[in-house]
Amino acid sequence: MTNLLILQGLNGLQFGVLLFLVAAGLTLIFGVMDVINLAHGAQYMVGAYLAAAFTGLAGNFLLGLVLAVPVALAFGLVLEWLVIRRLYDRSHLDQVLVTFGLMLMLNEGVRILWGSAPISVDLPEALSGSIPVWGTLRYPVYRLAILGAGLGVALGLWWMIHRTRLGMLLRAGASNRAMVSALGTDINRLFLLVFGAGAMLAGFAGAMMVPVISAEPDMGDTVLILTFVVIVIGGIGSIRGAFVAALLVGLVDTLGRSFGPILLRSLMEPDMASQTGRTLAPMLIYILMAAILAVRPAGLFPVQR
Amino acid sequence: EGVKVGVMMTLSGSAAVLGEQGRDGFLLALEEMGGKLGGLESEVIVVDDELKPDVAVNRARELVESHKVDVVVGAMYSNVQMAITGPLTEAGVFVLSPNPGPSALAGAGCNPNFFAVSYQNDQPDEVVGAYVSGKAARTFLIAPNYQAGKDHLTGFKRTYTGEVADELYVPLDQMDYSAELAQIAAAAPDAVYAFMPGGLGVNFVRQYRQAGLETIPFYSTFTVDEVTLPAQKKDAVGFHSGGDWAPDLDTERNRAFVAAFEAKYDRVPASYAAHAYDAAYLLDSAIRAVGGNLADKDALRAALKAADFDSVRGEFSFGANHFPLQDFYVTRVAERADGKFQTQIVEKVLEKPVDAYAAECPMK
Amino acid sequence: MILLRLQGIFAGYGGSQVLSGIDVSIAAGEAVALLGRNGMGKTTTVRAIFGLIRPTSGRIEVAGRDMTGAPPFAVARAGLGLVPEGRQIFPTLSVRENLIATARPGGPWDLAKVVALFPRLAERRGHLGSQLSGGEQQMLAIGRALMTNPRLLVLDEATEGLAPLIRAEIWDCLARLRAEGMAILVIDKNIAALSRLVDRHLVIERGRIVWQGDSADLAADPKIRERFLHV
Amino acid sequence: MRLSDRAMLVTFAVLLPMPALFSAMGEPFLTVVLTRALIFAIAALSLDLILGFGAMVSFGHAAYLGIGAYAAGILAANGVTGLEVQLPVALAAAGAFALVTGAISLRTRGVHFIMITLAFGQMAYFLMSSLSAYGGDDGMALAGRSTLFGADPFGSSLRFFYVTLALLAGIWALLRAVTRSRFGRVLTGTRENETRMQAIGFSPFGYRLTAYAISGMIASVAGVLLANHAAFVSPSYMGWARSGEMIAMVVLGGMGTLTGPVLGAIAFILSEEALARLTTHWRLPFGAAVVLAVLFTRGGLLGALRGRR
Amino acid sequence: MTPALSVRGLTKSFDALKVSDGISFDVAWGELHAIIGPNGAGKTTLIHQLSGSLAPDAGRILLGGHDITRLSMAARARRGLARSFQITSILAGLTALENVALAVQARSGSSFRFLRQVARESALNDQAAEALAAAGLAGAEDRSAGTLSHGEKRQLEIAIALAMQPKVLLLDEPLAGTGHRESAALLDLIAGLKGRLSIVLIEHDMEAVFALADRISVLVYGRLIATGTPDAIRADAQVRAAYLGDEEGA
Ligand SMILES: Nc1ncnc2c1ncn2[C@@H]1O[C@H](COP(=O)(O)OP(=O)(O)OP(=O)(O)O)[C@@H](O)[C@H]1O
Ligand SMILES: Nc1ncnc2c1ncn2[C@@H]1O[C@H](COP(=O)(O)OP(=O)(O)OP(=O)(O)O)[C@@H](O)[C@H]1O
Ligand SMILES: [Mg+2]
Ligand SMILES: [Mg+2]
Repeated sequence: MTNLLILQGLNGLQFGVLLFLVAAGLTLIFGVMDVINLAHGAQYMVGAYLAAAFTGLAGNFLLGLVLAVPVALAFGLVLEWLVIRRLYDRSHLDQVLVTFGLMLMLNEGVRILWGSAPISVDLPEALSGSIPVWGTLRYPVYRLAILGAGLGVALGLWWMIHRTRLGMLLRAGASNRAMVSALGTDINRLFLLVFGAGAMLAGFAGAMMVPVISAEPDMGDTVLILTFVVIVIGGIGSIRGAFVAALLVGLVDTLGRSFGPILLRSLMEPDMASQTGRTLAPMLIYILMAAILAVRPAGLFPVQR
Repeated sequence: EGVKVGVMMTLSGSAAVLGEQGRDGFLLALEEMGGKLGGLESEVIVVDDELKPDVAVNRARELVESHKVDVVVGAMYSNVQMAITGPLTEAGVFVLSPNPGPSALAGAGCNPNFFAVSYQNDQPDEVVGAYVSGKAARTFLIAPNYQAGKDHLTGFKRTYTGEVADELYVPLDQMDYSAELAQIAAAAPDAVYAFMPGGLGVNFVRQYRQAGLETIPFYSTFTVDEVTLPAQKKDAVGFHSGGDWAPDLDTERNRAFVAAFEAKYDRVPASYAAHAYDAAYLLDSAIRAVGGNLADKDALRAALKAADFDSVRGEFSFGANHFPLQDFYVTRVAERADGKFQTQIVEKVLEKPVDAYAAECPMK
Repeated sequence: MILLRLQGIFAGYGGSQVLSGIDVSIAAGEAVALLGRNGMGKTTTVRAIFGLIRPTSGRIEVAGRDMTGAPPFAVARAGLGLVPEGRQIFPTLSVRENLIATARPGGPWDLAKVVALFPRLAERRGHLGSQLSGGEQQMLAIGRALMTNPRLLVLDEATEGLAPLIRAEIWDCLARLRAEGMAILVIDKNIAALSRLVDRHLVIERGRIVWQGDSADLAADPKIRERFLHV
Repeated sequence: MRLSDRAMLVTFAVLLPMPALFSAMGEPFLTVVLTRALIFAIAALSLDLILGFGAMVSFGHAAYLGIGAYAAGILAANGVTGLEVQLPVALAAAGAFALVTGAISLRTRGVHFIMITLAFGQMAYFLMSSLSAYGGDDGMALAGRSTLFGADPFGSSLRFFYVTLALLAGIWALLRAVTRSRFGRVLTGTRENETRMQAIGFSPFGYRLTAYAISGMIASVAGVLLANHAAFVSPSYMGWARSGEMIAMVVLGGMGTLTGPVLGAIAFILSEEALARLTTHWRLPFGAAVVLAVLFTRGGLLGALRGRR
Repeated sequence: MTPALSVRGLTKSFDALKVSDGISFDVAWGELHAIIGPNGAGKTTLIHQLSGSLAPDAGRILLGGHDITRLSMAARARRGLARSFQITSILAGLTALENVALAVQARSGSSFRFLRQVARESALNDQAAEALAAAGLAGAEDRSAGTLSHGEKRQLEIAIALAMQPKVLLLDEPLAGTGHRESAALLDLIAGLKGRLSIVLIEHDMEAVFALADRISVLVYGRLIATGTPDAIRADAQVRAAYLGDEEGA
C-alpha cells in the first residue's frame, strides 16, 4: 500500500510537471503578455506531430526532438506575425474568439496533413527501462526525464521573469506597451520573441510526451483546459503559482482517482461507492478549482496589479 | 428513378478514423458494383455526424426531408445510432448499422426497419469473457468512464467465470495511464481485460508495454484493431481481441475484399470497413430481390432480412431482431511479412450465438 | 544644433483633428515651455513627437534625422525621455524594477542618483508601482525618464499631485539639469516656476502655436495670459 | 428608433416568410435548420444579458441549455409531456442552479469568473453523463414531443418554426425592457465601473446574481426547445465547447446589443451548416472565417452594420 | 452637537509600513476640513478607510454619531457619505446624465424594477440635470461620459457626488489636472457647497486649500501633527518644514 502510494505520488507529480510544461508557455503568453490564447493546446499538438514526423525522418527520437523544437518556435513566430500581434489591443473576448478560430484551423490542418489516426514514436533506447526508487519500487527513466525537464523549465522561467531585465520589460509591456516603447524598447520584437518562446515551450511539451502518448488531432483540447485551470488556480501570471497548482492538480487527480474509490468504499456500500466514484472522478479538478476560487478569488499566489 | 443512400459516419474530430474506414468500405463495394445497387443507379450522400447526437439527428432529418433517401448506412457510435434510428425509421427509412448494435435496439426496442450488419454490442466481450474464463482466475478490467464502457465490461462479466480483481473507469479524454498501470501492477492479476477504443487504446497499449506489464496476458475488444495498430505497431503484438471478423478470415470473399481495400487505400481494413462493405452488398441483394421497387417497404424489409448475399464473414443471417447470427473468434495481433500489423484469428469461440436480448424482441 | 524639429504637424484621434500645423524647434540645451488651456493639444503634441500617434501630415526630425512615422522606441533611442501625463508607471513592477527596466546607461543618471533625488523612492524600493501614492508615482515617472539619460527631457504635467516641497525640489533639479546641458520641453500649470526655468514659452490654442516669447515677454503681457491661459 | 431595434425588426420581417420561401425553393428542410439557429439565438440572447450588459463572461452557460433539455427529457421519460409542467420545472431548476453557482462564482471577476463558471458547467456536464437511468453519456431519445395543454406546438416543422420565432420575439422584447429598466441601468453601470457603483450606494452582488439567474432561466427555455428539435437529449449539449460557441455567437454578432446575439447565432449556425455540407474539413474554413471576422470587424456584425452607415 | 464625521484612533498598516497611526479628528456640520501632507503621508489611504473601500486595522469611524466602521462602501453611501476619486472614476459607457441619474436612483426607491423604462422617469432625470448644471456641465447631458475632457470628467465626479445629496463629501485632489479656468469654476462650486454639507478635502494646491478650508489637519507619515485654522497652519514651523516649504506657502 505505501509502495503504491509512493508510486502514485510520483505519477501525480509527473502528470503535474507535464501540465506545468504546457502551462509554462501559457503563463508567458496569458499570464505575462495578457493574451488569452486558446490555440496553445493546438501548439502543444503541433509539437507532438513535429516530433513524430521528424523522428520518422531521422529515425531517432532525440534527433526528432531537437529538430521539432526550433520548428515549433518558428511556427510560433509566424503565428504571432500573422495574427497574434493584431490582438494585443483587443479585448479578452476578441482574443478568445480569434484563437478559438486558430485552434479549429490547426486541429483540422493537422488532420489534413497527417490524417485522423494516432501516430506514435518509440521510446529512445537510452531512456527506456526503469530504475529503482525506493526499496523494490522502480520508476521508468523516461518519466523521470520528463520530471527533470519540467523542473528545469520552471526554474529557468522563474529566473527569466523575475531576475532578468527581459522579464521586467515583459511584465511592464503587459500592462502598458506604449510606455515601454516610448522609453526606448522595441516592444513588438520583444512580444514576438516571447510568443515564440511560449509556442516553443508548448511544442516542447508535446514533443516530450509523444513517446508516451501518441500524437492525434484534438489532443491539445483537454490539455488546454487543464492548463488554464492550472494557471488560474495558481494565480494568473505567477510562475510559482502555476508550478504549485500544476503539481496540486496532478496529485489530486491521480491520487483521487486511484484512492478515492478505496476511501469511498470505507464510507458507503461498494456499489454506491463505485457509482459515486465514477461520478466524482472526472469532476475532481473542477471541484478543486471552484473550491480554491471560492475561497481565494484570485488564485493561490495572486500577482498584484 | 435510382436509389438514394445516406452514409452517416463520424468524419471529423479525433474519432474520424473509424468513420473513414466505414465510408471507404461502403464506397469500395459500390465502386465494385459500378455505382449500381441492385441494378438501380445509386446516389450516395455522405454526411458527418461530428459524433454529436443532436447534430446527427439534424443531418438525419435532412437526409430524409431534403434528399429523400431510402436507406441510411450508419452510424459509427452507439450514442449517435440511438439518436438517429428513431427519427429515420419513423420516416420509413431503412437503417443499416455498420458498427453499433446497442442493446436497446436488440431487445424490447427492436425495430423492423433497423438492421445491425455488425453484431450486438455485448457479443465481442462475451466471446472474450468466455475465452478468458478457462485461462485466467483473476482478471483486472478497465474501460473508459462512459455508458459504452460500462456496457462492454458488463458483457465481459456475463460470460467470465473467474474473479474480477478490480474494475477501473478512466476519463474519456485521458491520455496518460501511469496511475492505472501502477494499480494493475499492484493487483498482479492473471490477465487484463480492456475496452479502450481508438486513441485510448493506442496510448494504453503502448504504456502497458512501457511499464513492463506484458507478462500479464492482455485481452480486449476494440482496443487493438486495424485502426489502432498502425500507431501501436510492435507494442500490440501478441495482444488479444475478440470479434466476428479479422482480415485473415479465410473466405474467398474476404481475401478479395482485403486485397481490394489495401490496393485502393493502402491500409489494412478494420471490421468497420468490412461491415460497411457487407452492408452495401446486403442492400444490393435486397434491391435486386424486389426488382428495384423501393416503394414496397415490406418486400424490401423481407429481402434485407433474408440476407441473401455473399458476406466477407462467410455464413451470415439475421435473427428475429435483425441482429446477425454469425461466428465469433478470438484474435491476436501479428506483424505481417510486409511490416504491417493486423489481427489474426486464434480460434473460433462461439458458433452463431443468439444475443442476450433477442428474446425480448417482439418481432418474429 | 537643433535637437527636435516639428514642421507643420497635423494629427488627431480617429475622425477628430487636434493639431493643425504645429511648428516647434528645440536646440540642444534649450528649455522650452508649452502652455495652453485644458484640451488644446499639449499632450497630443507630445504623443506626436514620440510617435505614439501618427501625424496625418508634417515632418518630425530628431537631431537632424527624419523621424516621421518612426516607432516610439526609435524616437526614445534618438535621445528623448518622456514623463507622460498621468504617470503611467508600470504597476506590476517594483519601484526598483520600474527604474532599471528601461534604463539606458551612458549618461550621468543611474539608480543611485535618482534615489538621491527622491529619497522616498529608496524607502519604497521593493513596493510595486501600483502600491505607491499618487505623488510617489509621479516621482517614479520622473526618475524613470532620467534613467534613460536623454538629451531632451519631455515633462507633461510632471508636478501634478506633488507636495509643495517636492515640487520646489523638482524645479531646482530641472534647473540643474538645464545647467548641465540637458534640453527640456515642459508642460505645467505653474507659470511662475516655468518662467524661472525656461528660455522660451510656446502657447498652444486649438492645435496651433499662437504665441511665442521669453519669460519677460510673457510677464510683460497680461493680455496673453488672460486670453490664452485664463490666468 | 435605435439602429439595433431597427435591425431587429428587419430581421423579424425577413424571418417571417422564410418557411414559405424555402418550400417554394423546394428546400423545406432549411426551415428546420433555421429553427435550430433561432433556438441558439434565444440562448445567445440570454447569455448576452450577463455578458454584454453585465460583463460576466460565463463559460458554463451551456449547462442551462442542458438543464432545460433534461427537464424536458426526464419528464417526458416519466410520461409528463406538457410544457405547462416542463417549462416551470426547467425554469426552477435553472434558476436554482444559477443562484447556487452564481453566488459562489460572483465572488470572482474577469478571467477567474470565466474559469469558475467553466468549472460549474463541467460539473453539471459530468453529473448528467453519469445519470445511467437517463442514458448517461449516450443521452436518450426524447420519449415524446412536448405538448401544451394537449395541443401539439412542435408537431410540424412549420409550427415549430413559428413557435420558436414567437418565443424569440417575446424574449427579445422582455430583455429589451429589462435592459432599459432601473435594474438594467444598474447592471450596465456595474459593467462599466463596479467601484463607482458601490461609491454611489449600490451593492452590485444582488443585481448581478439576479441577472445571472434570469439569464440561466432563459437559456433553459432554449434547452427545452433544443430537446424537442433534436428529439434527443445528451450531455454533449452541456460541454465547454458548446459554451464557447455561445460566447462566439454573442461576440460575433455584437455584444451588449440585443440584436447582435440573434444575428450572431443565425450567422454562426448557418455558416457551420453550409460549410459542413461542402467538406468534412469544414473546421478549417470556419476557423478562418471566425479569425477574419473578428480581426476585421469591431463590435461584431452589428458593429459592422453601424460602421457602414 | 455631535460632529458630522468623527474619526477615532484609526490605524492601518501595509506590512511594516504604518500609513494611519492612530488618527483622530472631527468634522463639524457644514465645515470644510482640509487634510494636507507630503506625498505618501496616507491621505488617500485615509479616504479609502472613511469611504469603506479599505478596512482599518483598528479605530472607529462615526457618521453623525453612528458607528459605520463595519459597513460596506455602498451602505455608507446610502447613509450620506459620498466621495470623489483621486483618479477619475466614472461610468464611461453611459451618458453624463445617466451617470448622475444612477446616483439619484440609488437613494430613491428600489432598483429591482424590471419593466418600466428608466429613461422615462422624469423625477430621476430632473434631479440629475440639476446636479449637472450645478457642477457646470449643463448641455453635456447626452454626451458619453468617456468622451468628456479631463476637466469635464472632474466636474462630472462632483455632479455625481452632489446628486447623492450627501451629508459628508470626501474630495481627493479634485483640482489635480484641471486648468486655471476649470479650477476656478470648481473652487466656486466647492465654496458654494460650504455650509450646506461637511467636506473633507485633500489637495496639494495650497492656494485653494487656504482659500476654502475652515480648518486644516496636517498628516505626516500616518500621524496628524497639527490641526488648526489656515492662518495657524501657515504659521506652523513644523508644517512648513515637513510640507509647505517656501515655494507657494505665501
Ligand atoms: N484618446 C483620445 N481620443 C479622442 N480624443 C482625444 C483623446 N485624447 C485627447 N483627445 C481630445 O484631443 C483634444 C486635445 O487633448 P490633449 O490631451 O492634447 O489636451 P491637453 O492640451 O494636453 O489638455 P490637458 O491640459 O487637459 O492635459 C481634447 O479635445 C481631447 O478631448
Ligand atoms: N496597497 C498598498 N500596499 C502597500 N503600500 C501601500 C498600498 N497603498 C498605499 N501604500 C503606501 O502607503 C503610503 C500612503 O499612500 P497614500 O496613497 O495614502 O498617500 P497620499 O498621502 O495620498 O499621497 P499623495 O499625496 O502622493 O497622493 C504610500 O507610501 C504608499 O506607498
Ligand atoms: Mg495634457
Ligand atoms: Mg493620494
